[in-house]
Amino acid sequence: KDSSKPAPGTDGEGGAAPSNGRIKIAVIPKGTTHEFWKSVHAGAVKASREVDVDIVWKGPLKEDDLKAQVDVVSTFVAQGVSGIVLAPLNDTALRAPVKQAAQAKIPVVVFDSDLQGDDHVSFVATDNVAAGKLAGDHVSKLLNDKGNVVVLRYQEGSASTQNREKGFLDAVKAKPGLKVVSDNQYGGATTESAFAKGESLLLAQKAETGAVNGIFTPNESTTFGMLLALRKSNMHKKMKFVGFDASDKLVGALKEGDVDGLVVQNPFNMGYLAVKTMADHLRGKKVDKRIDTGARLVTKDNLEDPAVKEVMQPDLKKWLGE
Amino acid sequence: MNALVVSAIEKSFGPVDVLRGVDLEVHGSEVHAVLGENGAGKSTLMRIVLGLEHADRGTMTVGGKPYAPRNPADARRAGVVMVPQERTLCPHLDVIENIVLGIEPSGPLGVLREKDAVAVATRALALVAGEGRIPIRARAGAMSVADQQLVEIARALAQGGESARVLVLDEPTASLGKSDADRLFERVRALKESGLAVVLVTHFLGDVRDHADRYTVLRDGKVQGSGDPKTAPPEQIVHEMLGRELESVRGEADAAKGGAGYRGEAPGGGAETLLELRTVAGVAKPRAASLTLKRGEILGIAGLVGSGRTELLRAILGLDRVKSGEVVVTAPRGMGLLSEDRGGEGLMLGRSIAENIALSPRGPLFVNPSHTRADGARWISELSVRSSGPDQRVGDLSGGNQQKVQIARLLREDFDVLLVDEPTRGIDVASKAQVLDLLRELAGKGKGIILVSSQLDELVSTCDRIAVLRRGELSASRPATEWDEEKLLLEAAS
Amino acid sequence: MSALASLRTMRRPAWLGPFVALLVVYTIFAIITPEHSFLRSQIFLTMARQSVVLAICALGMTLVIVTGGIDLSTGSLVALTTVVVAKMLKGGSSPVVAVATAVAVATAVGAFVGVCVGRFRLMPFVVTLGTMAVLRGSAIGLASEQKIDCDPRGLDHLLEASLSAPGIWIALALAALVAIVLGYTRFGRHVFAVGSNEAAARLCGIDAGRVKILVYAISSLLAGIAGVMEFSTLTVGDPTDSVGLELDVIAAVVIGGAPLAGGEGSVLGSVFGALLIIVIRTGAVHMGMPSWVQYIVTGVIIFVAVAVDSARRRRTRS
Amino acid sequence: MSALASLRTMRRPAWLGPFVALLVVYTIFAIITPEHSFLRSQIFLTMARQSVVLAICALGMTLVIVTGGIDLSTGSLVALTTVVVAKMLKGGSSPVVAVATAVAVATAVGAFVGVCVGRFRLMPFVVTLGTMAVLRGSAIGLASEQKIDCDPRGLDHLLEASLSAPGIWIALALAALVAIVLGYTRFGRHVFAVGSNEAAARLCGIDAGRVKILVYAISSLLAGIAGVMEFSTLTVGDPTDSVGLELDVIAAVVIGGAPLAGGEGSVLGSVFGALLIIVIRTGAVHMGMPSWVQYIVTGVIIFVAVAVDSARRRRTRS
Ligand SMILES: Nc1ncnc2c1ncn2[C@@H]1O[C@H](COP(=O)(O)OP(=O)(O)OP(=O)(O)O)[C@@H](O)[C@H]1O
Ligand SMILES: Nc1ncnc2c1ncn2[C@@H]1O[C@H](COP(=O)(O)OP(=O)(O)OP(=O)(O)O)[C@@H](O)[C@H]1O
Ligand SMILES: [Mg+2]
Ligand SMILES: [Mg+2]
Repeated sequence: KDSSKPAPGTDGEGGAAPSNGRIKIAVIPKGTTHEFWKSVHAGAVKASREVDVDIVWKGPLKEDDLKAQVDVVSTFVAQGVSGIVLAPLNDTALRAPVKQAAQAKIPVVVFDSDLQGDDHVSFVATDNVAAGKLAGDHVSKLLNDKGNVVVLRYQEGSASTQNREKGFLDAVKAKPGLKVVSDNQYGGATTESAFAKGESLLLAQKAETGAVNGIFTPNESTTFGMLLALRKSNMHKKMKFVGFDASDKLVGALKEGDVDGLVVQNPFNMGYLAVKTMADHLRGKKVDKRIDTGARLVTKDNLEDPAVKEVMQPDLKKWLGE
Repeated sequence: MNALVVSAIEKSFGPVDVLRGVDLEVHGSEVHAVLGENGAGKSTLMRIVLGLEHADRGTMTVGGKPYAPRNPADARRAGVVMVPQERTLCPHLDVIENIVLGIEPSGPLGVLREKDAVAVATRALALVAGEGRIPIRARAGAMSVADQQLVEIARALAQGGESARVLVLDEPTASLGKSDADRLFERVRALKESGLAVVLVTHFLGDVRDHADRYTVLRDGKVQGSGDPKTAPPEQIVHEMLGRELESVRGEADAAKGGAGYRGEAPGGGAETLLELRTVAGVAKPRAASLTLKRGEILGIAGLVGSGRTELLRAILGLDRVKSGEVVVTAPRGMGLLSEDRGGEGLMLGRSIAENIALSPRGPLFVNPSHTRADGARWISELSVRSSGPDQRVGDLSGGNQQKVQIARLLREDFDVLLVDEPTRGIDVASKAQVLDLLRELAGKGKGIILVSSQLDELVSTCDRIAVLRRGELSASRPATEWDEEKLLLEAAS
Repeated sequence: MSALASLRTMRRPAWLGPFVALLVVYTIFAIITPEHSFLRSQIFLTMARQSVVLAICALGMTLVIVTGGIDLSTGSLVALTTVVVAKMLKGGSSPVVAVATAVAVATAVGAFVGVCVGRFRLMPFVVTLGTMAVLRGSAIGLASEQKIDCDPRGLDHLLEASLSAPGIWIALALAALVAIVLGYTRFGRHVFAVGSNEAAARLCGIDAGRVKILVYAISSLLAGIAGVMEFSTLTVGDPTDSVGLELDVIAAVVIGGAPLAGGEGSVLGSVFGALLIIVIRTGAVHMGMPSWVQYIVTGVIIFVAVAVDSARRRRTRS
Repeated sequence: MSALASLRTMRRPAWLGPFVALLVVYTIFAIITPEHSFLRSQIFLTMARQSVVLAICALGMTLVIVTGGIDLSTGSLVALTTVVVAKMLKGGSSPVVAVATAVAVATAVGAFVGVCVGRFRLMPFVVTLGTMAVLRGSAIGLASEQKIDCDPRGLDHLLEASLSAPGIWIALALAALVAIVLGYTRFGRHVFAVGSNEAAARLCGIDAGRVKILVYAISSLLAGIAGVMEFSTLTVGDPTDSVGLELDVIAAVVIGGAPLAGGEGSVLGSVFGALLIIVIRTGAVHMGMPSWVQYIVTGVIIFVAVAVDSARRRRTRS
């Protein structure tokens, strides 16, 4: 498979290509190896087939590397693609390259995280603060509004996860019975670093004595790392654990009851809508400035709902050809 | 029977033809001296014999069998071992570990047998250095050059073991004192009598006369002559080496007679004092050294190996810490040191001749590489450094030519006081005479020179005054006319 | 007199410095953590478990650094190993086959690096810099840019914070083995000789190229085993795992008293170095220090450990 | 005859290898990209812009590596500089004051490292490993674990993909300056001498400690300037920026023909090394290669560049 080639099935069909060649859209995620981005990719491919455009999928070389992303954007601008769909790693730093794109008459649709300024055409994303609040309310409910809560943050300076952390903390702090005993530790970019941090954090907070009642983690790698830490130290099921994002392992853990809830976004839809919006714009249709893709809380109980199922297990194979 | 036969060996490094068809036959039970100017190709030939380099053409046999070593391990299996010219010990390993390197006695799975190693190594050490002369657990890197040299000879003997046929010694006595050298030659005689063939590369014609059975002279990569050193007159050997007469310069041959030695023009009491030491003591050595050095004089320092001569020079220059006493420098143009360890701290082996000569803490802020190169070329011709030009890497020069580069650097700096440590170590007779004359000439121009040398004849013939260093204590200096070699040796060893 | 002299020339063991540093840092943390909770045995076991990957990698890196080399590909190799194990398990292989294959792949990579360094005399820093990129790319490609999810089939029990988990004992056994090889065999002696003065080693008939090939192969084999341990922890094959691990490993070895110039080093020192790094890391989380303070503390302690060690050396020498 | 001999013995300039590698790689990309779009001038300018930070850091690293040292703190220092600039701008300072302060801070850090390496003779690898952690922590702490958002007040125009942006010219001027310092001044001589044989340099009366202090200070000053350029690109102060940049920088210098053992190196070579890395990176994006292919290509090219260079060297010598 080769995810970077123009999406299969787009060649030779239809004659809708504009006179100056086919529409080519660069899609730039924040990284490529999290399952979240896989789903986005699948959604983008689906849209590209539906609206008959070519897409190039290209993340920064290193996961979550701001400078690398700036460079990727400017390289596409220099190359002269038809449009750019971007999940900015920072709401300010990508302003300059996006402005550059605008000057070169290359429209930009921003998705996943917001970007300041108004050089972009549309913003397609989840409301992260609200999503974090969803997790906070669920933890409060599970703990009956009292107990000690721990947050293992993701990474310094990452806006979307910081919004989720903020939403969670706002919700929890609204309940006087809930106490946040640690919220200054960062799990870092990989599962392994999140795991080591989580393990040490649990020990430091004497979680095995029941001193911790609730845990929140704001993305897939921290959630999985924390899950491993809980399992390895035999503390799973002893406290309420709500994470963010989904993967096979996390869904499995949800079924087993090791995780009590996952806030999931709809990455497939996000990728789909972002590319579709861009294509619409390029073809002269009017598009909305803000498009919400929604987030929902998944628990053991609603796991089998068809709506949830579709969000949780989009058919990646069909779109990515794996 | 011929132990080692080398025929028609050719070797070039890039454009430089180093060996141009060399033939050499070494019999069992003989000491065969290989002589020649610096850069004649002696070391290169020996490295080929040991499998460290590979000849472009030519063949060799050992004990009658064809011999083409790919590496030193092959050579050792054929019974050929060598003490190379440059120091090659592992500085982090101790004496024992260095001696048994590559032949470590070991049991199953390569587990070391420490006791056997100690036995093998101490036996070899005792042969070259006598019992207890060298601490067997000292790290090689922390030992003096002389001690390292002895360890290396011991290593060659140990490596050869019982099956050794050929022992190559490339300038083994260049950094040894007289007693160590004597013991070494005693050893060499015993080995020879037991049937070994010894190839001795040296610049000491006296040693050749006393200890070698035959000699072969190399010049410009070709054999120029051979014979019996006991009957061949030294003038003839020198002529074969140089291709010209050694007239104006004093060779080793007549320097020993004290013939052209410089005498009696020591500067008067009125000459300007350049340097004064007042009971200077270093961390270990020297312990109490006082001396004065005046413009235009050469002060010789004699002493046995390990007496602290090098430390004294380093203390004067401020390279080692001075614990007590005072070094008063009144020389307006400062002091420079010629190191005895040219590879270790004397030269930048990886850089060009010109850059080495130009190395200086002073000078204009901006430098011009082409001037540097021109300057280098001038010094190369001035001191007749055998090289392919000022851009050649110093590491690719022969030992003697490296020494000349080091001297050129000092001369270029135009210091008032020169501290020279073993300036003639490893250089050929002609260059040696040239260097000593140069020192004399510099003194004549008003420099002050402190000359450290293990060659007592050199001291007697070159210096104005000589002081003796004995276990860190410096005697008062006396005019050179009052010394001769025996007196110096007696004083140093007493 | 001679006894005294021999005492003075006796070499101070190289691991003493890092050992003292470890003790001091541990004691400080034990004192300042609230209720001395740092002394709990569970903490101890957790730190032991966390050290396993770092320490096993440090064993191999010690050999490499003693020869005067360096290996920047360790982190990528560990990640690749987790991917290979996961991929094989997912493909239905038995855990034994999966582990054996992954370790064999790692060893082959090391042998390749060794040939480049030992036979073709390429600079180890550059060779392994290139290898690092190639291995990272291979891991990501092999895993199709994703974590590989699979049933760990018991491999997850290899390494746990418990005395009964084999991982910690395997690490100890490997450390003992490498220490014996380095200190008491001909091969070990040759490793030191090559690092100390390669020309001298060659002159004595040692095949320096062969020594290096073996050293890099062993080092990568150990990294492969560390990768299996990492998989045991993660239970997934993670191609983005262990980015920058090599710097921690090198830091451990250097703190352990092995200069990068080669010729010196001790297995015990490196193990203490690895433990020191983990103690600092765990202690910092334990104290609830913000992450930026953790960075600073780690940096300062690396610094102080080496400064003190260097001061001690200088004192001993003069 | 003598002219011919001198031609043959004339040393091949060290930058020739990386230059040829750069040409070859560029040509390959130009040929295989669809519609040869790699030849567009805009791409050229974009690559020039992207190279600026790497190249400026490589200038300083060249000095450090020529002295036989290494500096692992470059990435952290660049990140810290962006944070300092952003913080000062946010606090209301003028751009000139902000830049001056940030560069001064960087230089001071370098001088400190230089004192540790030059005066206290600590190993540069370890000193800068510690510094790397401390600086990263300081950057995160200073930025309160956030990216610092501020009005760039024109600093964002410093570096753009246009011929009128001063950034590219500043980089070129700095390269020329450092090349002159290294090749045509007494200080440059001393830098080579210290790296080639420190004992010899000391013996000649060169204050090797002072040379190193200056070298690390200059190198960090340049990293500071690179950090300002990075800020100009990012327009925010990012404490997590440039993780691992130092490895790219070292790779550039080593590809540029400077062995880590010191004593050799050329500014031009390092600049070509930096350009090569950027061309590979841009070309890969251009070709739409997935990131794992990009990793592998980068690794292989590092590898080939150095293997070819080494083969050439060996041929020249014999
Ligand atoms: N690796 C090399 N590359 C280039 N030239 C070399 C190399 N090794 C030796 N040479 C050259 O070969 C010539 C012979 O050197 P060699 O060391 O054999 O001389 P030598 O007779 O031992 O001199 P000395 O008495 O000074 O030790 C010298 O001119 C030297 O510059
Ligand atoms: N770094 C060192 N550590 C310990 N001992 C040393 C060190 N350097 C030298 N020595 C010892 O100090 C003694 C004096 O050595 P030094 O080389 O100064 O003697 P020397 O009189 O100059 O003789 P030569 O120059 O002929 O070797 C030697 O016996 C040596 O063992
Ligand atoms: Mg020689
Ligand atoms: Mg001496």
